[in-house]
Amino acid sequence: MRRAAAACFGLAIAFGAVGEERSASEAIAEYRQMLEDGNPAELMELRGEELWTTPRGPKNASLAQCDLGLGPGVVEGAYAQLPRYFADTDRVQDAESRLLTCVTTLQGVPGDEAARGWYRAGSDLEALVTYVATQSRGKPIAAPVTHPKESAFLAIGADLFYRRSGPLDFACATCHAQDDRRIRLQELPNFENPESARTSMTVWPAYRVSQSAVWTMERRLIDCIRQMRHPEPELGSDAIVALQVYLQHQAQGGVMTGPGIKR
Amino acid sequence: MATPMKVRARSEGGVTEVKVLMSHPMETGRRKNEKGETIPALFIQNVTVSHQGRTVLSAQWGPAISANPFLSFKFQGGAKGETVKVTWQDNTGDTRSDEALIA
Amino acid sequence: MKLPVFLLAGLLALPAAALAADTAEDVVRRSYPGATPEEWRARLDQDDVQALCSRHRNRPPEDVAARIVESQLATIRYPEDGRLLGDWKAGERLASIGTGGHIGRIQPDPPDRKKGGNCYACHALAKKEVAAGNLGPPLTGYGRLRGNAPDVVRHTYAKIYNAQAFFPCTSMPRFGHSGWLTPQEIADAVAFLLDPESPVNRE
Amino acid sequence: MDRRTFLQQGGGWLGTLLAAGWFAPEVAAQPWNRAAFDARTVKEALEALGAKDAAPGGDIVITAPELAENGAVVPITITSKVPGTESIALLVDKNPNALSAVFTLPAGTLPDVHTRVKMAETSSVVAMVRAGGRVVFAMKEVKVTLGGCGG
Repeated sequence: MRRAAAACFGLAIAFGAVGEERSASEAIAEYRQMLEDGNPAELMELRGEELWTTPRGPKNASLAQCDLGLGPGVVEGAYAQLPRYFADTDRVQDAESRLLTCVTTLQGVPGDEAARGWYRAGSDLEALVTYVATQSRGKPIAAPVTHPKESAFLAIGADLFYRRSGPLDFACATCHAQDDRRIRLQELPNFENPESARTSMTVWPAYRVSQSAVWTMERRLIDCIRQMRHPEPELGSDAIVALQVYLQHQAQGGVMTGPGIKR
Repeated sequence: MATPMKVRARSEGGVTEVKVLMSHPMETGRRKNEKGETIPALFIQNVTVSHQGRTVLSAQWGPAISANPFLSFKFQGGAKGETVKVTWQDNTGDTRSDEALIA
Repeated sequence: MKLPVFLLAGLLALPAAALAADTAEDVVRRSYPGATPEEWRARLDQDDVQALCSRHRNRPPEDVAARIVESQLATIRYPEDGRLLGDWKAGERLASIGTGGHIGRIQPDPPDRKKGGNCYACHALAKKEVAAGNLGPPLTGYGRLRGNAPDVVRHTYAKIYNAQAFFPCTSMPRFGHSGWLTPQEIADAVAFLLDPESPVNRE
Repeated sequence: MDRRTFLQQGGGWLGTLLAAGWFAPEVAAQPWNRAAFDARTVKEALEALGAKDAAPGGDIVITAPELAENGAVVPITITSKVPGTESIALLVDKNPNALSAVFTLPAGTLPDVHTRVKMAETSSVVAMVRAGGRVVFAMKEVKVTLGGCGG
């Protein structure tokens, strides 16, 4: 079988059946299990905590007063209840956009500077989101849908999940709306099925071995949107936040175990 | 590298298990960035682990060790509260040491 | 490519309230400030089929489904030289790569990057390629089961050119209609499926 | 960085002194074995490690996944039951440079090490053990699939 030279994906190496009695997905589950002890995300968490507590920026302030929805400085359990509506910005925000609000308002860092290179391995946002998300481990997902803007974003997020466009007619639903589906050997969560949605949303953000970095949910979604051959939505844009309101709603009640380990 | 290692040491039944997570890109020198420029080799070459000053493991690594390396091994002895120290040094001479108390 | 007028009328008679409040389209409009007019046209604006399938969550009622099939059948174009059975080796390469056509700042493709069919992403084809997806039905032995009489070749070509002409609101891209693959490339894919020499039809 | 060049020129008697751990732990590390890590094949690497006559066999257990979802991080544990194990080397046959790591185990350290390696493609993983002047090795195949959605 010829080895394709495609940068991010090459041909899977043709090989005999993986152990007659075991399927490829069982073998992959065992592989992931072997990695659970010693998840490099713990290193990003350490750095995120340092970024949270260290005074920085023109105002030489830390993020200790940042309100992630449960009150200024409250981090424990906050991630599991995002996205949500924030009165001070009059917007529904997710972890990434809310942290950027705090960096710009509390620390005085200009918006574009705070967001620059956010998608690169080792970015401040990667570390901060990893730290914040780790403090929701063991908490059930409960993104509120009580404020009118939250419920509007739930309906909009659902519409966006099914919104097909582009040369390949792709939408999220193209791959994520049926049970037990796979692209190649890549198992796909089905977000129409709450149980499947929970297995997915409770492990993100996750350390991706193929990237040697933790990917936040926005990084994950924006790369998927790229692979659908759509343009990239803006970091923290309403489309990305509304989509997460829908995904979190589908996964509500799932107990956070992240950051996880992914391909 | 600024980020500290995560060193965990636990003793049980006269044996101490050491687990270490190191923050390091482990670049092979073969990868290209999105502008097509080759990313220079940058990888940990020497690792030394000592317990109360005595070397319990030394290792030499090549660039094939995964990024953000994870290492675990066991040594006989070691009691609660004693020190385990991990030091790495990479091909540019950068080095880092971190310690942990045995739990 | 317009659908019959009466179908379009249905779209315009949305209740006024739905238009006033923030809609998905409003949110899309303001979430892609970096997209160029060309990118809007080719990658974000929806054609009628995309809009209908989105609205009906890919489960169109019978009347809508029938109209989609009818309108999409009319889009199918066959190669000028009439050769619908190309080179199965080229078809195999096409089925195995999913490259091409990515845009954006983070990881765009060079514009001339070969566009792959990525068939293995969703379909089982040659038995020896174990890393195959299951979003689409398995196609192993496709040619062995059907033979390659002219109507089978033509039917297979048409399904790859525009799958919506046969399975309204299917997940499968409309490879020919969108111009993602050329008629010649589709003929190569047909050969990969039907040629007796192709690994799809050999144990 | 003079400290690093000092280490590298420490061959000869200084190398043996260093190996014997005469200095504080940080300096005790042997100079990095460039020849072994630059070697392409397993055979060349073993020769550079002075293990030309390594024999297959020996009670060595390689714990590795049968199928790695991505070659960037492949967890490998090598457990040597060969008495008097002094060092363990980890090699990946099909990698551009076969040698990935060499672990030196002082007395009292269990011959059971775990780390994670990159594998360019499906390949056999080789574990070499040096014990009392003898060198033995074992092999295990690890399949690598470059998963993902096709990019």
